Amino acid sequence: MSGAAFGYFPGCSGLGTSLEYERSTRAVCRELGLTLWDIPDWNCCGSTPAHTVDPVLSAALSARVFAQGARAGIRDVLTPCPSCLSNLRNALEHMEDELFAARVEALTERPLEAGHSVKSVLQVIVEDVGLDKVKERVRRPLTGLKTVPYYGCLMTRPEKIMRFDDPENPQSMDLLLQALGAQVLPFPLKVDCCGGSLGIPVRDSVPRLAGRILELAGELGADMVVVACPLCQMNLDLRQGQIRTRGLDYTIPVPYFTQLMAYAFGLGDEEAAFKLLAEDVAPAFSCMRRRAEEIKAEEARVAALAAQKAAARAGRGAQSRANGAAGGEA
Amino acid sequence: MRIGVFICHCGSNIAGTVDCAAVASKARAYPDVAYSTDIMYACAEPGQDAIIAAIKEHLLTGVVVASCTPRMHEPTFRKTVERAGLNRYMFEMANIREHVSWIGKDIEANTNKAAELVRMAVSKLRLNRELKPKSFPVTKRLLVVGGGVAGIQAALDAADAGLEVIMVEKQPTIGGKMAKLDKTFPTVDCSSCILGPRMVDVAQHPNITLYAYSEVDSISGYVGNFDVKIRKKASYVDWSKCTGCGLCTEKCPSKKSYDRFNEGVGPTTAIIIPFPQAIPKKASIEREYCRQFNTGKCGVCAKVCPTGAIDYGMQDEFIDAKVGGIVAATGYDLMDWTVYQEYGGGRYPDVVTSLQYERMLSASGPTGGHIKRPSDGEEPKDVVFIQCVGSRDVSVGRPYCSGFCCMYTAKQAILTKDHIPDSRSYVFYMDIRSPGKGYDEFTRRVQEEYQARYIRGRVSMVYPKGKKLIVRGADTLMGAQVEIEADLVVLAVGAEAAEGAPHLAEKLRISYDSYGFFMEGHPKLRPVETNTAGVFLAGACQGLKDIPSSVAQGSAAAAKALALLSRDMLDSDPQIASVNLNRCVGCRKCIEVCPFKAIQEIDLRGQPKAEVIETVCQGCGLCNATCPQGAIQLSHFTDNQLLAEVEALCRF
Amino acid sequence: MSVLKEKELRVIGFLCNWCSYGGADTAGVGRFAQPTDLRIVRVPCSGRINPLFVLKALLGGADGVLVSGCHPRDCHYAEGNFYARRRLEVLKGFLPVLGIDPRRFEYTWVSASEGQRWQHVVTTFTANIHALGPASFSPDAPELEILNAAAR
Amino acid sequence: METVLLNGRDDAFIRAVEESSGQVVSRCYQCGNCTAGCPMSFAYDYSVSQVMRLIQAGQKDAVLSSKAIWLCAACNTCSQRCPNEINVAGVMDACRQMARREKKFAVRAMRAFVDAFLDSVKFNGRSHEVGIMALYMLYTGRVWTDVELAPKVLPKGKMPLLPHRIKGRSEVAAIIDRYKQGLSDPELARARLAKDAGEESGKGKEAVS
Repeated sequence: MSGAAFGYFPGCSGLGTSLEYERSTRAVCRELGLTLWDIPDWNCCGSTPAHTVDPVLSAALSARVFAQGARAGIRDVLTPCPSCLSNLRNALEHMEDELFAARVEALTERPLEAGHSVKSVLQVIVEDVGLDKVKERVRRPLTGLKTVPYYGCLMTRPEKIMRFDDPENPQSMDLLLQALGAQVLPFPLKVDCCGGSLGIPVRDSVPRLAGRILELAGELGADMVVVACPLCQMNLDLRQGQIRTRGLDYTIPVPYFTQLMAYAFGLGDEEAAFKLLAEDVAPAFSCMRRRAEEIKAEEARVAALAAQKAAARAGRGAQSRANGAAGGEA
Repeated sequence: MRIGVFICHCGSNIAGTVDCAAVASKARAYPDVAYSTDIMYACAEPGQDAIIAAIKEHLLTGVVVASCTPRMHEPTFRKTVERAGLNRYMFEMANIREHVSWIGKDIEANTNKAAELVRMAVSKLRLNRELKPKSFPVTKRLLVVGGGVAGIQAALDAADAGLEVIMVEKQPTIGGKMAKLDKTFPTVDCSSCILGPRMVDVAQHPNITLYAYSEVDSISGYVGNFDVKIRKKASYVDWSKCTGCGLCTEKCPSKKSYDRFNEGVGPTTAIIIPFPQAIPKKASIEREYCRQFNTGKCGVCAKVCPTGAIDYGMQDEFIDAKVGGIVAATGYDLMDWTVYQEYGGGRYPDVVTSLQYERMLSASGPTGGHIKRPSDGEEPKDVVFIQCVGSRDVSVGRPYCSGFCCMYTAKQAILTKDHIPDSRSYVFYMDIRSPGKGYDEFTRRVQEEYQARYIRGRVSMVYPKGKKLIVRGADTLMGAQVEIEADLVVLAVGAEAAEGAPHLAEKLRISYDSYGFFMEGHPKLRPVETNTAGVFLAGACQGLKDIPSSVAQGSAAAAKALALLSRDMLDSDPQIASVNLNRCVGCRKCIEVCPFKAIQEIDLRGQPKAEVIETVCQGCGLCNATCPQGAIQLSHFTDNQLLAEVEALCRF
Repeated sequence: MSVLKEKELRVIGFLCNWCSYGGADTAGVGRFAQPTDLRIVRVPCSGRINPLFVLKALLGGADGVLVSGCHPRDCHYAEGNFYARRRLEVLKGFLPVLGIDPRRFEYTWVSASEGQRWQHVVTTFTANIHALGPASFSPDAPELEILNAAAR
Repeated sequence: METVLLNGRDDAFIRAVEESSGQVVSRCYQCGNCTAGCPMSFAYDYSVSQVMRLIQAGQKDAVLSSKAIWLCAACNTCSQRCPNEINVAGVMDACRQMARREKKFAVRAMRAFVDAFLDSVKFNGRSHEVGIMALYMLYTGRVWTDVELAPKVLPKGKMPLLPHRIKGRSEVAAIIDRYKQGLSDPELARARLAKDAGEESGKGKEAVS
């Protein structure tokens, strides 16, 4: 699937709070041979607030995005942000209904032709590019890094609209991280809600919900919580300090999966952009390196032992008649 | 022809939305109708008497009754006209209840439609001919498929009444699901103490031949004379030599086999005797786990067997049997609950099914009757029971109530307290369904006496945290979200028709519903019969039910089979195909399509012709629709009769 | 036949006794409301249905014909519905030759337990026929005579 | 607690919720799975299943003035796990939209946040976090909201103080304005579709004759 091209919709947070997602996504896509055409003069999809007010308003904002793409000859849209993805998908789905489409057109005043699609960066990498290709590209495997993948609630839900992975126990990021060489711990809260955009109006929500997620990640001994959603990332990383004042007793970095890909692909600091995260990744990486060395030493020990045994067996075979029953196994 | 027409009010069931008098009066204008009236209840004794009186008074030669579905009362009215001296096939029914009055409220449209259905019936009746059944001898032997408690009851009742019985059981032992249970509700008496002796009775009964580890391979024939082929699966142990001593199971080195009988609670060996009270108590080898079969090297069981019963070269064996009737008692299985990813989908060892828990409670089970967490063998203190996992859940395609989970969950909560006095049981339920003798009292006892904490609500999610399982649920009566830190979670997994049930139904030519449960002849009046004569139903295969109901239905099925097989001769259905030899050109097309091999080629003065074997023909009419000459006609459903119905509806 | 003017069209159903007729009964017992247009001819098996019956009905002025049998593999007579499907498939392809809109003929499978499915089938089919409107055939259609001859 | 007079069930309200959400609320059998899984339950006045029950009972006022409908995070956990396949989150959405139309705002902060967000989109064509926060503080008077986060993001360039304005922001503003003028009303759209269909079928008839 190399050489594929998509219209790219970074989403508003890509210009701000998820700058690191944006940079690493572009770098990783380039490395995997995906061409991204920026949708010219794209607008905000309306996010949760527009949807809260009225799905028609939300769909109208999405419809303008698709129309802008269509002007540049773009039909297939790619976005890193699950919230944008959800809005864009919902818009396409709802507009299959004639009446709904007519109501949207009353707002946009330009009709939308059929034939648009939208996918997440994660879905395209896992399903279209394929994990084999990702594996091939790895230069710096993440051996020894203990990760928990956190998908959030929007990536796979609602099932009928997102049509991607298992809505209760998704696997795509698990497999992707394994392809990068990392250890993936089974994480039962991988689709629990982190509080979403309610962090601002309901202050208590994020410490409570994101706190629960971070706490379990810590209990499992993870070095990092790996995410795919800017909103989740903000709640888990940027607000981690707020959560700590409410009882969380450790820190854990929360990078995007694309940042780890950039790192594993051997790309530069600028593109992996770990510096933009609130919580420092350095301790986690030094843990990883220490563990990688332990693993290497262990592997060497096992190999040596196996060689020793093989040699002993060969020797014993030759001497078996002479030695009789003397040979006891080590 | 002089036809009489009777329009039944069925109280207000029909008369409520059909003007019955108007229909009767319209019918008077139909050809050959000599008499027409409306009648309050045609099927009641006064109604039937009125029909007989009218036949005599008006010298009727044919009768149309417009009432309910012929699937209900056609046999009733056929007997009625017979009592008045008419041939039973000089009768037609118009279904103006199920197909008219019950499905629409528009009186004008209903009345018009009812009149037209009567017109169709009259048109067909005008072409009806008198038909006479032939009689044939009956094989006085009963086949019981399935050796659970329902099948055991049916087999013993029939055998006690003197009937020869063949029982076929898929597993290496009979006993079914009941044999896996520790105790039964609402008496909390020991399951194997009640069932065990009945299983022994089956083994020892002179009239019962048991084929365990066997399946019905194929069935042909018809009521009174079914030909059954039974496949005896290779157990790789010669059961005529096996004494059930169990030495082989002790010595078998392959100790990681899946333990089917114990629902996978702990592993077992590749050669097994399912449980100590198994009937027959014989060993069998599970091929997929056996070292001899997988590596070609082992042979331990053959070496230790004192009677030399092990036979690795054994092949499946086929047995042909002739039976007059069949009881299907194939029971149920649990649905695949791993679709519930929110409960771990099978990833968390301490989330178990109710049947697994039953094996843990059982003294003869793999834990010796000690409740232990599968993960670490520790005794759980907080046990959460979740009901309706795969029952009453449209989202997993199981909208029905499994019927017995409320009761066994209550029982398991009681047993939990008995086993671990300082434990706490939590039961998440939606409704408590306990309509049985002593049942509701039982569910009160578990709460009042045994202090089980009943929480009205469903569980959204179960996940491990440290050594505990966090159960996230709701108490809808409090209107609150609740959480429980549990040591063990027991899922009351919903039941479904036994694996392979639809396949057996196809062999038996009986219907099954979309969940694989076999269809009874009539939901109220023919609960153990099927629409295939000679095939009866017992137990959960017909619809989920508990032990007392299964036993009752087992007895009922035996009674029905006995009534059928007590006769020496049966009447054949004369609604079969027959060949007009003048028209037949011997093209053989009918012979090719007949699913029952009921048509043979004969030679008539050097010309090939088709001939119907009357006792074999089932009356489907496939040949009739196939015959290019219209030479072969299905009696009572001839081309002319069906076209007469169509013409009654046509404009031109 | 006297359909109610403006209200009903002529819709004829051929139903096998064991599955679909039972399904229609189940729908009735469940009081699942249905349009009143349909008139049902009961046959032992959908395999009993000669395509000529369907043609006769359509050429005789029926506005729609619905055939319903047991689900595949659930036939009371083992394989009757399988033959029915093959024959009726051919018939559907043949209808346009006679100038009949093939949408006026439909065949489906409904089991005896599927009362709700039957309600859905009848309601949709009747609505489809109403959308097509009354069939336009003259009583002296030459096909009808040929057919009448064939059926005798 | 007040006695609820059940004869007074507001059927029009039930119909409106069902129409707007596309869900059949009578399918809910009150198992409580939605309540059990809802991450925001802790902040609700009525639990999700109680909201569903209130809708079934046609208790319009209680539903539209509840906090719950505003605090739903739209995470879809309830919809995903509903045994009756009800899109519960969609029902909550429908109620919130209805409350907004009826000018019932049980959680003022939510309204302020949504208004701030949409205003930001309207001014710039895109959402601008700093702008949203400023507007939110202005609308709620909660001046110190999340200010402690600023030192973490401002120096990294993750919260540009100036918005990214798009060229077509007047188009976006027009969409929002038209919405506020009520141009997306379903009746208007239905009438227009009927008119179009009329023209179509007119053409069709000519073609046939």
